[in-house]
Amino acid sequence: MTDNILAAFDLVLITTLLLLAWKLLSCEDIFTAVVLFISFGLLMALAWVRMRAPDVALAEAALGAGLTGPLLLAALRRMERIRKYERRLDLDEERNDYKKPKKKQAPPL
Amino acid sequence: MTWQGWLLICILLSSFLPGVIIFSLPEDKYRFRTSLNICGAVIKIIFILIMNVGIYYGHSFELRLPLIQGMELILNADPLSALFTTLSSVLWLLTTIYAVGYLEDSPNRSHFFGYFSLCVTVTIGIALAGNLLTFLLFYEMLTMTTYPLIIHRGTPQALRAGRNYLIYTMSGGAVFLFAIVWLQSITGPLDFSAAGFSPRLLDTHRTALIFIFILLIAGVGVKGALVPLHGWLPQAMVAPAPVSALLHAVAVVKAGAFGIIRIILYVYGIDNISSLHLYSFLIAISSVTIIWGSIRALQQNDLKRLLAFSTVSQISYITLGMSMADQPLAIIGGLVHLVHQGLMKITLFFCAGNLAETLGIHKISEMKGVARRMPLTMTAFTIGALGMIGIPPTVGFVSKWYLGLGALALGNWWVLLILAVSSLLNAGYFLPIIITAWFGKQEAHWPEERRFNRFETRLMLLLPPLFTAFVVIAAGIIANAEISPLAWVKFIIREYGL
Amino acid sequence: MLTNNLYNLCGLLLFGMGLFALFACSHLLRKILAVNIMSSGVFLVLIATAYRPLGAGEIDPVPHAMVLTGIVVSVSVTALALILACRVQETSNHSLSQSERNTNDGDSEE
Amino acid sequence: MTIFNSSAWIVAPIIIPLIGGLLCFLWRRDTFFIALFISLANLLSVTTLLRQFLLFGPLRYRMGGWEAPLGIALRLHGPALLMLLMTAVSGIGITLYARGYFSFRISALKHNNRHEQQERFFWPLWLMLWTALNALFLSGDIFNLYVTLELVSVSAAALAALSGKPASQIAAFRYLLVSLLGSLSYLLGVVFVYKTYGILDLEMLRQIATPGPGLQMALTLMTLGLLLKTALFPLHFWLPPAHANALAPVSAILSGLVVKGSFFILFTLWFEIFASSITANALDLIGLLGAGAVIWGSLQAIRQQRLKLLVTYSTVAQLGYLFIAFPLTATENISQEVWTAVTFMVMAHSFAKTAMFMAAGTIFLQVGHDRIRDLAGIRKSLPITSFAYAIAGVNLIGLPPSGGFIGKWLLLTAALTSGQWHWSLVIIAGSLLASVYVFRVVSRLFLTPDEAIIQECRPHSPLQEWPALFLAIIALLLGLIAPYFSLILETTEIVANLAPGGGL
Amino acid sequence: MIIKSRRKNKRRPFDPILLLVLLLTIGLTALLIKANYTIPVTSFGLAAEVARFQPRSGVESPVTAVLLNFRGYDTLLEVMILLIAVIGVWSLTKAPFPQKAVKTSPVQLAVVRLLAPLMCLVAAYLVWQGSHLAGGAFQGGAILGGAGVLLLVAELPWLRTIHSRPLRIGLLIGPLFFLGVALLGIINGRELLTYPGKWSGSLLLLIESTCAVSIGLTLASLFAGGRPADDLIGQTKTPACNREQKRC
Repeated sequence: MTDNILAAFDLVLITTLLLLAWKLLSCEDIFTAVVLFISFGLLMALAWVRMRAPDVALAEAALGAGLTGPLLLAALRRMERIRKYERRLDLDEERNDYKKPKKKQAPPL
Repeated sequence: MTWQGWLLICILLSSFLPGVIIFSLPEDKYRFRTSLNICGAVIKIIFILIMNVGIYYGHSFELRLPLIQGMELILNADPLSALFTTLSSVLWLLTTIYAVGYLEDSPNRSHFFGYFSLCVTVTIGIALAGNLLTFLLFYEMLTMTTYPLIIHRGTPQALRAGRNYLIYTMSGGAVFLFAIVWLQSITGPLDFSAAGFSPRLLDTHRTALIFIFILLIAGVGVKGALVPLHGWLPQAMVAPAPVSALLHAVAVVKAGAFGIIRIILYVYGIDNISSLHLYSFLIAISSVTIIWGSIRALQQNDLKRLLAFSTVSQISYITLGMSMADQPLAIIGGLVHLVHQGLMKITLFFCAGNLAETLGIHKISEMKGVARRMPLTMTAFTIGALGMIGIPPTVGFVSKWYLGLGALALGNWWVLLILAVSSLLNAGYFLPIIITAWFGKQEAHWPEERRFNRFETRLMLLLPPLFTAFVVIAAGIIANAEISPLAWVKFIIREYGL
Repeated sequence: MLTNNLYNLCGLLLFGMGLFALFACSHLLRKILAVNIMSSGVFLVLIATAYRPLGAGEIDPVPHAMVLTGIVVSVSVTALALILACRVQETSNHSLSQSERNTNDGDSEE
Repeated sequence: MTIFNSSAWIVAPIIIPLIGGLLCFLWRRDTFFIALFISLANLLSVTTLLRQFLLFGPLRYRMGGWEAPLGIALRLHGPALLMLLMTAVSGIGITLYARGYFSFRISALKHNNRHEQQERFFWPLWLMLWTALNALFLSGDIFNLYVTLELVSVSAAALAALSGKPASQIAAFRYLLVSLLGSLSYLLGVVFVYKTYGILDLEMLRQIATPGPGLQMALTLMTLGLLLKTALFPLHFWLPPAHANALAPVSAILSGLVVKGSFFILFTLWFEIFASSITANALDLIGLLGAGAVIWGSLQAIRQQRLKLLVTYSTVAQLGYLFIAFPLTATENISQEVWTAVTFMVMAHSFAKTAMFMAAGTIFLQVGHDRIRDLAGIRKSLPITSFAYAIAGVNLIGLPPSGGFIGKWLLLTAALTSGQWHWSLVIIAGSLLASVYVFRVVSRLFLTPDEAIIQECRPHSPLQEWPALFLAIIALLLGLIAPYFSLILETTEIVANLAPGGGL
Repeated sequence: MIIKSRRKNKRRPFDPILLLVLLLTIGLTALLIKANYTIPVTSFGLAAEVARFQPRSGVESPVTAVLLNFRGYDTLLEVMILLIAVIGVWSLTKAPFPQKAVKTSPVQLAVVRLLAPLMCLVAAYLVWQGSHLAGGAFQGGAILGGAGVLLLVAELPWLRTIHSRPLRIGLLIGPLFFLGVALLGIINGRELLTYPGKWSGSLLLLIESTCAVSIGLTLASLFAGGRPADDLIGQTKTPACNREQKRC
């Protein structure tokens, strides 16, 4: 009986994990993706608990979701903020590098 | 390490160290640089003489540096190396003196003389190499050190010549490397002292060995200017005259010819080549080269280009001698021509350089009556040219004589015919020059005349060709004496076991 | 054994998904997310392999320690990558929008 | 009685740069002298290690005193020792050069704050990277290898981004992601190994590894990951921008040392640990990719207009040679030679490429650009640098007596004795192409200068020029000290296992 | 050029390259799954080994024993990775604190005041608990880092004035202590990372605490996203701006 419940739980957990991952990788909005990623991390923590790995679960909750989430959000905010005063245009190690078009440096792939 | 080993190292260092020091000297240290150069050359000659005496009295000069399984660097001086080292070092001394005079006041001399010294070091290294790996080492280094000399003037023409030189020699080097590795994967490590690998291998690897031989000859033939591979040589004439002299008489072309000798006599061995039926191949190549070079020389108006094609033709006499290697007389002819050609050709280049430097003459058509303006130079030139044609008592006659004797002994009429035709062709392009120079009438002003008091040109430019011209005759006259090149070559043949 | 396999499967699928997204997406943040998903997948496979049901014996703690190490590593790398991505965004002169279409960061993984 | 037992020397190459890195981060003043001291101390410890190795043979060290399946073992065998030596010597050169480079930029250019900042962060990152590389070479545990790989990637990516220009940051970002992807792929491979054998120690794995689906998958994954990190064609796409846009000392580090790390792991795994499960087809495939790298990389290098990019693409090409060695190991009795060849090529390339990037960096700083077209006659004002470049180039072409030549010679011998012709042709073609791209630059550098073009630029300090020449000459003379290396390689039990009865 | 084509590709429904990548990844995943199921299930891993040596490790929790003792070397290097990440982040940019002080809302402030100390407590508890139950330096450090993040989010003005040197010392305290203890083993004539038997438990706890502090600081610094304001005194922005104008 408990086995069946556990199996059902496993299935639900796995499906959710996969769906979340799919969603967060394919959704249009990057903010949503980040939020989904945080919830994905929390679910992973759940999965670790299920796998009888409490240490990992704690670390995942604290690090994976608790810290990576804010990191991502902060980065997102930084990316969206256009801070002109901080934009670096003293671009180069080289004195006159900015005279040349930048794109040429990218080699053909 | 024995004193013999140290001597070998000293021989190499005596020009290497001056070279390195010269690189770091500022341009204006003219005196120090010159004295360093000449001291190095003299010391080198002294060392080499000591070595020669040692070799004559049966000391063995060997130095081994094992690298890794199957790879060993060997310096080994046998009579043949002694011949080549002596030739190179003596001619180098003369060329250095000449170059000091020639390049007076031109820019970048420290650079030039640095490479000059390195170049001769490497040539001596080629002469002393005791196995194919060592030979390859110096052979590739020769490319590296001569390239800057060829492009020394920095003109677009020089650059193009340099690029072609690199293309030819690097490809040749790659082919050579490939062939060496292939050969050693069949025969195992090979020393020159073994004088040929075991004939038993012929049964199992016949085709491969034939292929390898062709590749090896092609590899060294690039520097030795065998005919389909000679394209770089006439172009390289844009370099200053001392460099041309160096390329033709002392280092590059000679190194190629020397490589051919090494491969035939010491890597494959006479018997192996004859059982692989490779002599006819060699005869064909050398005959074609001799004739083609002479024909091309006939068509030239530019003096240096003419000399270049004449080198192509003349250097192949050495190959021709090797291609009749089952007859000792022919080998003697080929080997002795290594020295004789060097002496004659360097005389001619010195003289051509003098004409260009003093009067601005580059073309044959501008040479009318030049002998009256520069009699000494033209005397030297005439002696060299007559030697090339093979008129006694010059050294050129001696070489051809032995080659002819060898061909006769073999009953090879074909070769005799080639010799005769090429002598005729040589006469065909040299005699007109001599005649115009001596009996022609000066029609216009010299293109770029410079006057030097007392002599017709700078003393340092004049003495070297006179000396070599003197040797061209002297060595021919005393050919049968104990200390002539011919005697030494006979010594080589005795030591080789023929 | 079924549970192990189930989670293993999930881990591998996550790995594959992340891998594809890493190549397919062009937004830098999304790439970072994709890598994180991939690493989660790998960790899941590792932990799932070590899993034993209650009463079926000791659980091997070594994979747990390995995953802990891995998580810390991936957090540090993520942080560095994020800052780099920010710098790239700041220095490249492009309007910043949430939609992936507008990012022109010159980053492609082919 | 000594205060610590002598086997502790094996951790010295890890601990010493690590302490240095931490101190450089903490102190901020006189960081160069810390770094110099650390690099000398590191060289000393590696030399001591070398002595011990020659006395006692391969060493094994139990971290924390725990035996292998539980604890982590370090192991020192011939190739690892040579890699340590290589890193130690190159490292000293790089440290000296970096000082010259930064001090020139700080003094000569505006915005010196930015350069000061770069130097300030360069030292701790570089020393950490050094730690990571040494740890990688010594590691004897596949999971520990993963950790060291990550350590290398993170510090290398941070270094690559140091220059601060956008191109370098994009490249560094991509570099970081690619390394991460490689590491993850490797980690998944480790997971499969652990699944199959329940063991992480390399020595024990070597004893029990048998061909099977798990191992095959693991090997595939690890190989993919490591190939990505080593930038084997066609997975090299990330390398040129990352290496070309970084600061010159960083490029030297990345090209000279970092790629060798992942290659070292790959080679160890393939030919030492899991040699039994390698199929001939896999070897051929890798060899084919290597040949592709040689040809493609060389052609790209020939096409480049900028010096640094040219040097970078030549890295791609030169890495190809290392992979051509793979199929040559298929014949039993020559695999030792191939090992030796590969070690030589790795070392020679490391020294030469480091020198080359240093020279390119100096030229860049002094002339203000690195367009090959306009570099005519630089020899006049930067003679030492030009010579360094030329000598390094001789190495890349593989002319004797350079280390590259020894490597090529051995590879050619192996190819011809084992009857695998095609590889020898690629090797020859590769050196010809290499001579084209090397001489394209060298002939310009050594042209008689046109007075109009050349401005009088004097290097700021000897540190900018001499380290490059020093390393280039080492690379050139590597061939002459070959016997010592083969001595080291032959005291390796692994090699002895590979080629029974081998030996000089 | 590549970018352009990529953008075009983005709009098109069928991108051949993407399709190829898709197929490749699907193939790889399928292979992986297949291999995963064909691997024979062996008796697993090092559990027995760990259980056997655990009493000598000085801690009760097996994971902590592996992490800090049996495979302590991995952990040592891992701590270094965190540190390198911080150095890398610092080398890239300065911490982006807004120029003007933002007024933090009182509610937020209250939450922070309440939560931050609490989190520190939790962290301490986790570290202590690590020796016998789940928890340890990383988890504790993460919670500490979370507290730091909370402070940073609240944008308290004094955060901006944090100096570089004390911060660096804080960042290094854990790694240095760990390294010091590791070297203790060598000084005692044993291997690196060998703990003296009697004190290993307390030493491990000490390592964990110091590392937790450093890890917390590290994570908070990573979140802050740059070096402290005083890290490079005198860096002005004017030249950059001038350049920008010139360029435009």
